[in-house]
Amino acid sequence: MQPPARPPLRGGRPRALAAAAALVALTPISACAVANSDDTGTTGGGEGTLRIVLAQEPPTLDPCDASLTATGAVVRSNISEPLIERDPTSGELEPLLATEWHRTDPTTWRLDLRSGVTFHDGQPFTAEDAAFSIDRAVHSDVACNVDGYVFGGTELDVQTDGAAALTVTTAEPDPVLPLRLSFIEVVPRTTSTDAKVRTPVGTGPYAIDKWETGVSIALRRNDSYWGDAPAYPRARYVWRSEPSVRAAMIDNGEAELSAALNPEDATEDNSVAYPNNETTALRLDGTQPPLDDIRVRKAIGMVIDQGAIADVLFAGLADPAAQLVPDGVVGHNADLRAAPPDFTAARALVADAADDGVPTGKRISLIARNGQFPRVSETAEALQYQMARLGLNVRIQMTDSAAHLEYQLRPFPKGAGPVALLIMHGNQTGDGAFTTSQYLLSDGPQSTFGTAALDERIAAAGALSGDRRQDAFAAVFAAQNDDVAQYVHLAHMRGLLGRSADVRYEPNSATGDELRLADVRPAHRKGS
Amino acid sequence: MTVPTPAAPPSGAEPALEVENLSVDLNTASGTVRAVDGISFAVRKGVTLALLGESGCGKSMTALAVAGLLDPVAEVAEGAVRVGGTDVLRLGRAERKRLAGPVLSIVFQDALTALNPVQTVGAQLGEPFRIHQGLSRRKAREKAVELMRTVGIPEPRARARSYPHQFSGGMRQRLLIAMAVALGPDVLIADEPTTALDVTVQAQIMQLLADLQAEHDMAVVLITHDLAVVAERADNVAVMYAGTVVETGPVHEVFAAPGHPYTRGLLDSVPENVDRGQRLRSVPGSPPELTAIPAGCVFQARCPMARDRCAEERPALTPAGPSRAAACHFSEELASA
Amino acid sequence: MTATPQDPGPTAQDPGPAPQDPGPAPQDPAAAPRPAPRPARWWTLLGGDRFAAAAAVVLGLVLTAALLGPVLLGDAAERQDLRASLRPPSLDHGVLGLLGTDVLGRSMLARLIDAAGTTLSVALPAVVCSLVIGSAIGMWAGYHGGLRESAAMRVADVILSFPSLLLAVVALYVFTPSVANLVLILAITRIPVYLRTARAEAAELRSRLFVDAARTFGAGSGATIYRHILPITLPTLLTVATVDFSFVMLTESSLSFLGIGIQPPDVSWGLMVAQGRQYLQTAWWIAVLPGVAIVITTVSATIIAAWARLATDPAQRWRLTAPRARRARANRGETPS
Amino acid sequence: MVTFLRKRVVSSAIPLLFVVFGVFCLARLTGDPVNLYLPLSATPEQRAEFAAANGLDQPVLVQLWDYLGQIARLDFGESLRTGQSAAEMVFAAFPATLQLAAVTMLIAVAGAVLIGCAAAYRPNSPADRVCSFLSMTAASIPDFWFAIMGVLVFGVTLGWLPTSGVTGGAEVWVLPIATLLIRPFGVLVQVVRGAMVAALTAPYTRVARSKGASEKRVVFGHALRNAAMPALTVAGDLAIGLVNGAVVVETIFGWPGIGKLMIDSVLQRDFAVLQAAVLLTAVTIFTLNILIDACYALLDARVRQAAPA
Repeated sequence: MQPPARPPLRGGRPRALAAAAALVALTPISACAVANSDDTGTTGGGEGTLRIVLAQEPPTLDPCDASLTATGAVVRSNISEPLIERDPTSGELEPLLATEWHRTDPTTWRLDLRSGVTFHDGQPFTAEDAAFSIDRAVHSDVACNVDGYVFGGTELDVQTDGAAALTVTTAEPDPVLPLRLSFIEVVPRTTSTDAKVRTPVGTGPYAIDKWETGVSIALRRNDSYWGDAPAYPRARYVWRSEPSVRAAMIDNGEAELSAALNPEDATEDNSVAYPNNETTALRLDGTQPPLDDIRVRKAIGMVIDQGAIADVLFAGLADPAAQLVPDGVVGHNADLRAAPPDFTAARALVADAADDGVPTGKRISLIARNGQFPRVSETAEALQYQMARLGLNVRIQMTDSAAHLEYQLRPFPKGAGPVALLIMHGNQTGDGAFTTSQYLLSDGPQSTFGTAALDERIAAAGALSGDRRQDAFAAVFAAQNDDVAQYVHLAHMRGLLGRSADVRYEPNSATGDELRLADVRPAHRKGS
Repeated sequence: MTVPTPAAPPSGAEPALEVENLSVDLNTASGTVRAVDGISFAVRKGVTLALLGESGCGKSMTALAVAGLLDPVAEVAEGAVRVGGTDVLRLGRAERKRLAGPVLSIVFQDALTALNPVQTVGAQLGEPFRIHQGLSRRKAREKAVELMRTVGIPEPRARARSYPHQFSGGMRQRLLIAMAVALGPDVLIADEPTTALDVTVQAQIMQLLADLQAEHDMAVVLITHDLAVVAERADNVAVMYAGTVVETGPVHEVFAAPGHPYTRGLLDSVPENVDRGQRLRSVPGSPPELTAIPAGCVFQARCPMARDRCAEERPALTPAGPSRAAACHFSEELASA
Repeated sequence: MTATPQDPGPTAQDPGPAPQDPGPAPQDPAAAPRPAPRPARWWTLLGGDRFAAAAAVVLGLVLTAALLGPVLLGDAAERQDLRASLRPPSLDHGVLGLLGTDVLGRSMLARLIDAAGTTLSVALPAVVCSLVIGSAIGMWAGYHGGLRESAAMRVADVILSFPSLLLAVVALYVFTPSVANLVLILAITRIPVYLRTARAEAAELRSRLFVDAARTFGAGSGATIYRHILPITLPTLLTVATVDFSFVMLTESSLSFLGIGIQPPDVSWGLMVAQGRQYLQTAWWIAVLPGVAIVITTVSATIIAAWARLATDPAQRWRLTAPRARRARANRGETPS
Repeated sequence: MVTFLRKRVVSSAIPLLFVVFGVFCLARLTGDPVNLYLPLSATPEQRAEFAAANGLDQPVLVQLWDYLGQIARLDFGESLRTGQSAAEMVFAAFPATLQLAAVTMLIAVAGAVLIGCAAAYRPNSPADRVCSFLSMTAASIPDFWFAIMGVLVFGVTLGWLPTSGVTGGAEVWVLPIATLLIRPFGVLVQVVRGAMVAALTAPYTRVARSKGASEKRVVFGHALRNAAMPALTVAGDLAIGLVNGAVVVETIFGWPGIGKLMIDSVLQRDFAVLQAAVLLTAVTIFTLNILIDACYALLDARVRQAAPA
């Protein structure tokens, strides 16, 4: 992710040489100290340190990449903060670094900013910083992940209005601009616009103390924080990709909080379940026979036993789904419920299609990603087995993220044949527009096909607000099930947060993306 | 055929090596079998005794039993091995090791595998001095060079730094002999010392052994299957068959008038003992499996003279004259034939 | 005078108990002129070694399962029943429920049998391919030496330097994932092992006399390698191959752990262990049973390989007899025939 | 010896180029990193821009040529994932793996020599049978299974050891090394045992005994040196496997080594890091091979005198 100016890190070569020399010199004698290890005691914590174990090391800590799961868990609301935040439970927007916002005309929003806030490096937070942060995320060369994620191609113009106010102008009217802005983390205007920063500065309750590559990230409390001081003076992140090891670390008192545990390892003492807003579904490629026949697609939907999959494979940590968004997201249709499987009817549909010359025996690739969610390969096997009972020829293909993305995103790979892609969609924004534009539009980036009728409904719904917006998107989801059937929904998932008995913390639907350390308190008996 | 006269040395009353009723058992998949069955012989200093027999008759196993080098699957079942009057079988391991080299030594066949391929010959030849005399590496090396000169290795100082594979077969056998006689043992067992060598080299090696025997006044047990070597180099002979000694005596007497049909058969198979134009005879058949040793005479299956008695009763090794003995019911009949 | 006809030739080996081995199998080749008294009865030897016999039975069962499993099982290994998820091993649910069920309610017993076939169809071809290719190149390189040897060795270095997981990712995500691709990768990554072993042995043999002799008689290099180098190198290579057999199974399992091994719905023991690891605390049988299957199969293969190596090597065969060491001693001459 | 080393170092240059070439091409076969690094909703223009910025739009041969030029200047590029210098990341991760592998091999070799010799001294005795059986079992246990069992038993149930991580004293080394050790140890015990059985029954051993050499001298002075050759070959292969394959251990225990870095960069299509990591391990493996061959020559005169390969 380099800017076009090619050599951005001009110290690379001498450092590499020095490292090589050091390596040669050290290897034989340093057999008792791992490189990068520090000496902060056996569990690496110490009194007053909150220890969190993630599933993987964050690739960067740049706040503009905070929509990456591992990065967000560390950065969001801990190191840097957005102007506005969305309450994950109520779905309402709450003030943070902006105290107030309103629409001054259809394309312009004005935000009043909080005063008396300083960055970790002592600089005061001003409107210039806020404008800079938006500009950096959307316009700079840093290739910010958040840019495409929430702004797509939206044109923005940001102006400061004194030190404590900001106006944002969009080319088209944008009713959910404040929601979009809630994804932008504020950084000081001195932050690089050429490259991502490794140790970002923010206004959050914690500041980065030390990032030992491959080993840990240590945070310390920001004592000049504008809000309530967090309970723990220090925090330390480590990462283990094996869920059982993460669970073992909670059990063994080596960590207080852990990302995603597996149901098998979870006990009441070491974990707590929470709805993580993720929904699993099977996306059927409606452009390829036999999946181009709606009877075949609907038959698949009828034969899949969502209830059993949710109960057995997801260990009850899921609810059968009938749409892509869970309750709490604008557009969720409470009337859509997963029906129990109906093998006979499904079989009849497929037979019908076969009679009409649909090549139902053609091989369908069922593609899933390793590590997508716990027991993903078992889930794929269950789906394959259930689809095979219909007489469909289904072959499982497990992939890694990169290969899965090839199938997930337009342009789709050529010559792949009919594909049933196991997807997991998490709508972090709380609004059905994000889901529908991605997954349901005929030319949506993650949609294989659609209908003109549905496209129109989606466009119309996007311009509405309030209850009408809710009803319109709910109708869109119902229409997908009745008229399009691109998706066979599996379940609304719940995550498992590893939590030791030493801390108090209630996860919410945003916990997977942002883990607010300031909300973590020691349990009544003081943590050891 | 010249036979050296067994010159009894002054201390001759006491044999240097005396083996009495030695039996060795082998543990096999199908049970324990007796590979060496109650054999006895004695050698005095300066005298060479040949243990003669086909391969598999137990002669090498006898040598290993005497030297205390049996593999774990074999064990001495009974008997005594007296070296200078002491029964070494009753000695502890450490005491026995103290004798190995200065008192009792052994030369193996196939010198290529008997020499350690990854050590210089100098180090290997010096080892006995380091073990038994506690010499330093350097002094042991000096001794090794001296030994190499004694056994006729040219340029010994330079070649002491060489490895076994850099020597010819004859030279390697010389090295092995040098190693065995390094500490001037009283008893030297030579196990087929010339088998792997060509004829001219064989003669040189045998001569070297004879010279060293004279020099150190050693008792030599020469294990061989080669009648010619026995005839030329040994004073006494013990003929072995299927784990037993079937005949003993001075070489010239035994060869002149064998007292056992097996000895007779062996001698008849040698070309020089056969008239021109006559077919070479060999002993028909093969020795019995050790698991299937018959109840009576061990040789009965191949014996031209076998009778009913042979199947029932095993002949004991009975004296026939002052220095001879044979294990045949009909040895007198054979001698008179 | 020359040696008697029955005597060992000049290349006779170790005079220890080996050639005198009275085991029921044919005697040592030194006694070759003798007609072999009995045909080779390897099963007797096998029966004599309880460990080897048990190992042979285990391997036989695994092979039978792999070959006949699909026929006998029908779709039992695929049949899912989410209501029967994670049943522990018990006698309550018929034969198929004997070893419990996995999370999808499939019979563990049926899956283990089904997986035996896949596991072997990955491990065996991978081992055989790498063995054949690696040994051929290695012996060729070692026999010729020089530039060809250097080139082959550097090729081996290059292969060794490639992370096998990169190859696995390429094969899985670029080409269609299949057992054949996995075999190919495992075979390629294991070639250097055989290449290096075969080269070392061939280079050593190259210098030995008999190869020189074969060469001067005008034999082509291929023929010489086949006739003179291969037979001597083979035992070592086969031993390496047996050790590799377990390595290949474990690598396949590790690749499954990283998500790049055998892909469901195909199932191998390695994949079962990898998938079952998450149930170690709640449903031990899912990961432990296939793990045990891997362990006992590879241990059996190793035992059989060690046994076969001894049994086919006359100089070593007597070792097979050791465990029966202290049997009741047979009396002299009374061992049943 | 010096000529030998010089020759070997020089003759390793071309194979190393092959490694670079091979990894470069194989890596690009695994697909395009662009999707991974841009948000799902990025526009085609954004994707094209990203590809151009990272040189991924060029034909592979052009990319390779550029890369070779970079390497010649000792510039290994930057990580797509972290933006750090690839060389820096690789050099930071490598010592952790090297230390782990070195300690493991030391223990494996020392332990295998002791146990292998003891087992071979009385072949087929009950003790030997037990040793052989345990070592064979050890060599066939899946490492990740062993690792997770170790974490559950020693970390959680007994609480004797930390479950994972690198911070702390000697105790953090126990489980990773035990996991890494189990297979090499099992294999080496068998190899040493086999070689020692052969060496202890070789005629030269009998000769050494006939000189009155003590059993210690026979075993360690005569037999072991002969048995060292096959053991060294296998130990070398195992060590190479460790340098190249500590992935599982590093993944489970969060050990910041090169194996983990490599699998991550494969899965993340982080080509610069992958290439640098493979190149560094290749150099290490080549060096290791040269050292092993040098050891052969030191151990055995026959090798020394034959023309070195």
